Amino acid sequence: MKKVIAVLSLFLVLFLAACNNSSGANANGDSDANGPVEIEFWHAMSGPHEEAIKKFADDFNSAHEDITIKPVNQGSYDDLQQKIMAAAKAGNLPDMAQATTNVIPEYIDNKFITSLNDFIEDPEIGLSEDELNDYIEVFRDSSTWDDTYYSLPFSKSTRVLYYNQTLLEENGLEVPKTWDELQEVAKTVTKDGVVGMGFENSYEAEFQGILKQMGGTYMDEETGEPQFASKEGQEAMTFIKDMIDDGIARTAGEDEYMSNPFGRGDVAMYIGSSAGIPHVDGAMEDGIEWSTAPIPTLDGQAATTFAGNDVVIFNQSEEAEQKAAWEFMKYLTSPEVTSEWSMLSGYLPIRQSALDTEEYQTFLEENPAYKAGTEQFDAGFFIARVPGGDAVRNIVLEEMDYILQGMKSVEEGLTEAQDRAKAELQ
Amino acid sequence: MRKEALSKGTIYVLLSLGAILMLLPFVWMISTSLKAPNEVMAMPPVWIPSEWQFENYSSASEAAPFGTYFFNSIIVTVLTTIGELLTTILAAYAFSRINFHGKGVVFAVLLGTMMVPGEMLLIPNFVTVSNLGWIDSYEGLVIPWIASIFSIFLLRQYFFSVPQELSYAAKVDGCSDFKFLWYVMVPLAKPALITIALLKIIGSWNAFLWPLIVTNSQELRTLPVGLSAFTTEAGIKYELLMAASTMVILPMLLLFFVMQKYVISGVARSGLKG
Amino acid sequence: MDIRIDQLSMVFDKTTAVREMTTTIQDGELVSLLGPSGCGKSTTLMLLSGLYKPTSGTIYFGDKDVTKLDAQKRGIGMVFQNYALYPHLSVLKNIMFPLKMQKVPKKEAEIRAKEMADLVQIGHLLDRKPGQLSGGQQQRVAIARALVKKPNVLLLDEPLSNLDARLRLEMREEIRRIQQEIGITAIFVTHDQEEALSISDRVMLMKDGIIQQESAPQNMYKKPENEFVASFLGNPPINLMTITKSKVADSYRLEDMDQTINLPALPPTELQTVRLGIRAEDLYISEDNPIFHGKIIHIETIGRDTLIRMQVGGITVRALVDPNQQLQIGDIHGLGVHPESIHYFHREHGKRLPLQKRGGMRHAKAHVEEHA
Amino acid sequence: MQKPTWKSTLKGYLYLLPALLILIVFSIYPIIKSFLMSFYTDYDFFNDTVNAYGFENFTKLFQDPNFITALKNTGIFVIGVVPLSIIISLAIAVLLNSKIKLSGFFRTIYFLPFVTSVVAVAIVWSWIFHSDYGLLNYALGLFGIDPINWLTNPTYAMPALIILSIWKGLGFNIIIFLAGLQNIGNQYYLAAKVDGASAWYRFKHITLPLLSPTMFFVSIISIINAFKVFDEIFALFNGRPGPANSALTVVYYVYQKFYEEWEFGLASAAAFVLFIIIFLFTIIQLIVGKKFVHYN
Repeated sequence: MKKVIAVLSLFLVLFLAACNNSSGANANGDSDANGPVEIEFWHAMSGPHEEAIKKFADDFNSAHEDITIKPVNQGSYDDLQQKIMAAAKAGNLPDMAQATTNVIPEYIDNKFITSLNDFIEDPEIGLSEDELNDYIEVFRDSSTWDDTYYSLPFSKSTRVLYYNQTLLEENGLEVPKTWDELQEVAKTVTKDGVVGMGFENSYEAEFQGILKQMGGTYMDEETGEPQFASKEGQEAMTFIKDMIDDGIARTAGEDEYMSNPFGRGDVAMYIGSSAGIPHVDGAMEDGIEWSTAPIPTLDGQAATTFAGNDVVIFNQSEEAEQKAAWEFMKYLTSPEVTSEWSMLSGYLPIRQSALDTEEYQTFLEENPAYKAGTEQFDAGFFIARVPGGDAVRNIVLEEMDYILQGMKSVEEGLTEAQDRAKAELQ
Repeated sequence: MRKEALSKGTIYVLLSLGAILMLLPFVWMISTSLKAPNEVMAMPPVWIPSEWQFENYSSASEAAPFGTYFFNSIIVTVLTTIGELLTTILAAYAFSRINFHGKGVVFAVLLGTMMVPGEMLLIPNFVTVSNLGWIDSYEGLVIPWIASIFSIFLLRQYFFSVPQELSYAAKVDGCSDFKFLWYVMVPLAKPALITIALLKIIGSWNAFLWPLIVTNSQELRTLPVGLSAFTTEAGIKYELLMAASTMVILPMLLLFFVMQKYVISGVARSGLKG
Repeated sequence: MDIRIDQLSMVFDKTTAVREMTTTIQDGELVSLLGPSGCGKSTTLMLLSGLYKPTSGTIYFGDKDVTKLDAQKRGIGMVFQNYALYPHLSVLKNIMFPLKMQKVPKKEAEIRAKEMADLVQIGHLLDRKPGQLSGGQQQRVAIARALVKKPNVLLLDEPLSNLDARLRLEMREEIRRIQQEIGITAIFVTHDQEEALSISDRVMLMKDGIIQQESAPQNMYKKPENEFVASFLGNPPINLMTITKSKVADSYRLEDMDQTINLPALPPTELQTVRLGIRAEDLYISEDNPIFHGKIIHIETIGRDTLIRMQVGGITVRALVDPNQQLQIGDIHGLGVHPESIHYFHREHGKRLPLQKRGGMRHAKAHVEEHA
Repeated sequence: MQKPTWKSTLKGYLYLLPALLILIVFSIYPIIKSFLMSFYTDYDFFNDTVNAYGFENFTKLFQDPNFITALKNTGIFVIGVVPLSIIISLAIAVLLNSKIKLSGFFRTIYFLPFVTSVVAVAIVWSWIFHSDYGLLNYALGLFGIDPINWLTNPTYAMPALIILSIWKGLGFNIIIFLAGLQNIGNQYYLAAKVDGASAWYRFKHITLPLLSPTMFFVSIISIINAFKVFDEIFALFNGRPGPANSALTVVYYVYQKFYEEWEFGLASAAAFVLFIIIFLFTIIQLIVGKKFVHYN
């Protein structure tokens, strides 16, 4: 017994000593002088998306002997953001990470991500003018702050309407194209434990889309001032709330993601991210036909938010590592990879040339579910990127929750949210 | 003899009903973990799966690296437990057998800190661990937890019950202080040490908030943290989620069944002493 | 090995437990440290063992100054009052423990431990745990453990006080036997005079941290060097009284009494008042030549003796008398004593005083006065 | 024992060193630091520099409706969990103490949840609470009760949390009560029986008064633990403080401010308020506990 304890305690000491070395290496990707540069890449992709990222990393690694990419799943986007903040403080940031565009201003402020301009303009490893312009403009814009690139677009999605084709056909219904039609369809199919329409738990994207279709503004593009408590905002919110109160719509609730009840056939339609397609595919029970359609319009007005993530490089890494990370970044956003990524994940291709390839077009023909997302480029919009944008999102979600639960009126809740958001952004 | 208020039979019925309610979640968890997807959501509920799907466990392990989580939980639990035992033994010996200046003050200060809720220490400790560069490392998971005032207090009481003459005898027999501690006190305090170790193992295995905030990478997650992240990763597949929960819960249940005497006496003692 | 103690003092917080003690213990001797509780005998033993470090003074083991040496380096064996056996170890392991600490190879240690176990006659109990043994058996294990490493000195701290009367007797003979068989220097702490007197080569009687007398047991009983020694030893306790010179030459009277007493041996003449001590067993009923008369107030038979208590003036005197004598409560008798059984002590410092031989055998008659 | 010398002092601290080092760095220093941090009004976490101190965190805290909600919810939780848990566990402890066979077996079962991971059992319960497919709603359905949205309706989120917490903590209380019951000498019951007291009378006039120190202790411990609830919420509502903040407690608030919003000063201030509340209960325990001592 005592010998065991003695050995174990020795083990404890040695182990901690060993960890001391390895944890440093583990976090920063420090590499031996002669070994390959190890690049840690943090992301928030799970399931089929994570599989795709692993595949890209493997492909890249076998093509680059001197670089090893190590993708690390950090859970949800919120988790990822928290982990990056913690790691930034502890000085063990990864080399690169996925990041939502509304947290990047904070990274810039705290100076821990690298400006990409030097890499882009580098004659050897940079991007040519044509290449750069091949990145779809709206995404390119969302990656620049004061004309400086701090990120490149990577996983960009838009909202699409998922529908249970089998159910609609049984009821002799068409896929709704307007919100009025959607309400009608939802009313008709809501019976026998099925709810017509579904919203994700974080449905502020839908609120923003409807608000925009109604001609309102969520946040002033120039000043970043929140304006969603307007009359239009209240109407948009009331519209969603009424559907839920009437019982023809529900939120994902404890199912976390709409893909779960939709997959079981408990919900006939729902609006979600185009990147949810592979998840829905996985959750779908046998015998249910389904597909996607563009977001319904209001008075002929189409609008949907672009969401999703860019990739950034952290400046705590050594130069060689940053360079290697840049190589992988280029690879991830190359036309070939982005089109494959799109086909595997439901995210949008971020290069014009990728959209135009015959292979991709054929894919869309064969997999119509993936089509709706790409059809909405013109209707897509980004909301203003401001420091604190993430906090504002949480405030809005919180107040919308109060409204939905009937604890506050629509007007109260939105006004409160707007006031709090303003205070947050000051 | 007077008639009792409740007959033995009634007592058994009441206790059994309660016991069923206590056990039900575990039974339901294991039952769900072995079901095929179509039976998971069946209404009325299916209690015994028509076909036992043991592969749910391997599927869960594929969906998230539960093997790694498991390994981390074991490493962290073993290291914190050994660490705490070592620091506790040494400190309890000093407090019970060595006379030194400032002993009373040091002991009083330590006892005083027991009143402070651990939640209050969370933020400064997080900052300290970050400053030490221990975020996302075994050090960060282990080192803050390898000393416990409560354990020192418990063991010190136990050490006091060892007669002073025994230490004299040992010295005459050729023991240094340290050898006496190691060869005599520690074996004698085995019941107390086992209790301390068990409470630590349970606490360490189930710890959540601290591992949640100090780990970044999947490689360093412990089981509870991995489990809580599992829902976001795989959507909700209840059969897999329950399989994963079973993997987290089962080791402690087994340990408890084997060592329950020590666990319960330890809890009772911790309770009575306050 | 002989032990020399020089000017040894031990001061605890406020009390002085040992006061400038100087003595020598011969090689192979068994010395008892005797005294009432709190007299410093246990502290002395602790100082000898090295478990306590003295405030001042020096201890030599042979020629070596061991004063500053820790217990584990002094080469001593020690037996404790509560045996202090390791409860988690078997008897064999207990005995082997000191050898293990000396890093004696396991095989050899086992052989030596078994030999020692045989010596103390517990060879058949080796696999038991101390908790399964009787007190006497535990005592034997403790002795074996103390002796197994062949110490130079054996220290025994009240080793018999936790045993019942019969076992005590048996064990004290046993300890003596073993000590003599090995020929080890042994120091034995006890508060039991009978034990000390029966077992030791020499007794050191202590009080208040000071050795009152050190001598062979019989000598100490027969010739106590001071009043304390006289009063401490002996059961029933010695009769002590204060006597004062009376106006008549060479005659004394009990203090506060006008009655002169008839002493067969006198104290030094220059002292006006002295303390007189006579053991109960040295008194006998004597109507011819009594020192004083008294009235029997109590008679009690202890085994083969009869103990009587007599009222003599204002004091009570105990005497062990011939049980064949017909005595009754209320009788008045004279008590006699042989001159060599009389002890005189100085009234202030209690030191023994020499007897002064009387010229001739002139015994004055004592007059008893009932109401002194 | 001999007086301390410089040598024994050195030795003492040497033995104490490992524990003391850890405790100073991770228990004592943070207490002070946490107190100081609650006055950081402008703190740069990345460089660990403080630009301004002040009381604003506390004024901000009590103006934040979420903190008020957190305080309120914590209070509701405490009131919901503690009395119920004590009544149930006392009843079970008394039954277990009634000299039946299998008492050890039952005790083991009631204690099981205590040794299991809060996160894991909370996830299991979230499955039981599922509004459409959960076991609980199914069972209620058998009695003709409509399904309840336990986890998505703010009215029921707190009851769900309370049910889970009582289930989880029952075993601990039972063990303590059993220990307390076994300390009551049998002579009281015998005497009462001789006097012809009924079982209920004996419970009321012997068990309850003699158990009162234990009851008091269990109450305080339960209250303190209830104030610290976090893991259950995180796991039950999947990383959110319940629908519409209905399960936002003080510790959850601290977590949000600290780890989600990086407001260290505000989070520390909230933690400090929590400390004060818990400290008050500890003091009550110490004072009243002393009074109770002569009971036994």
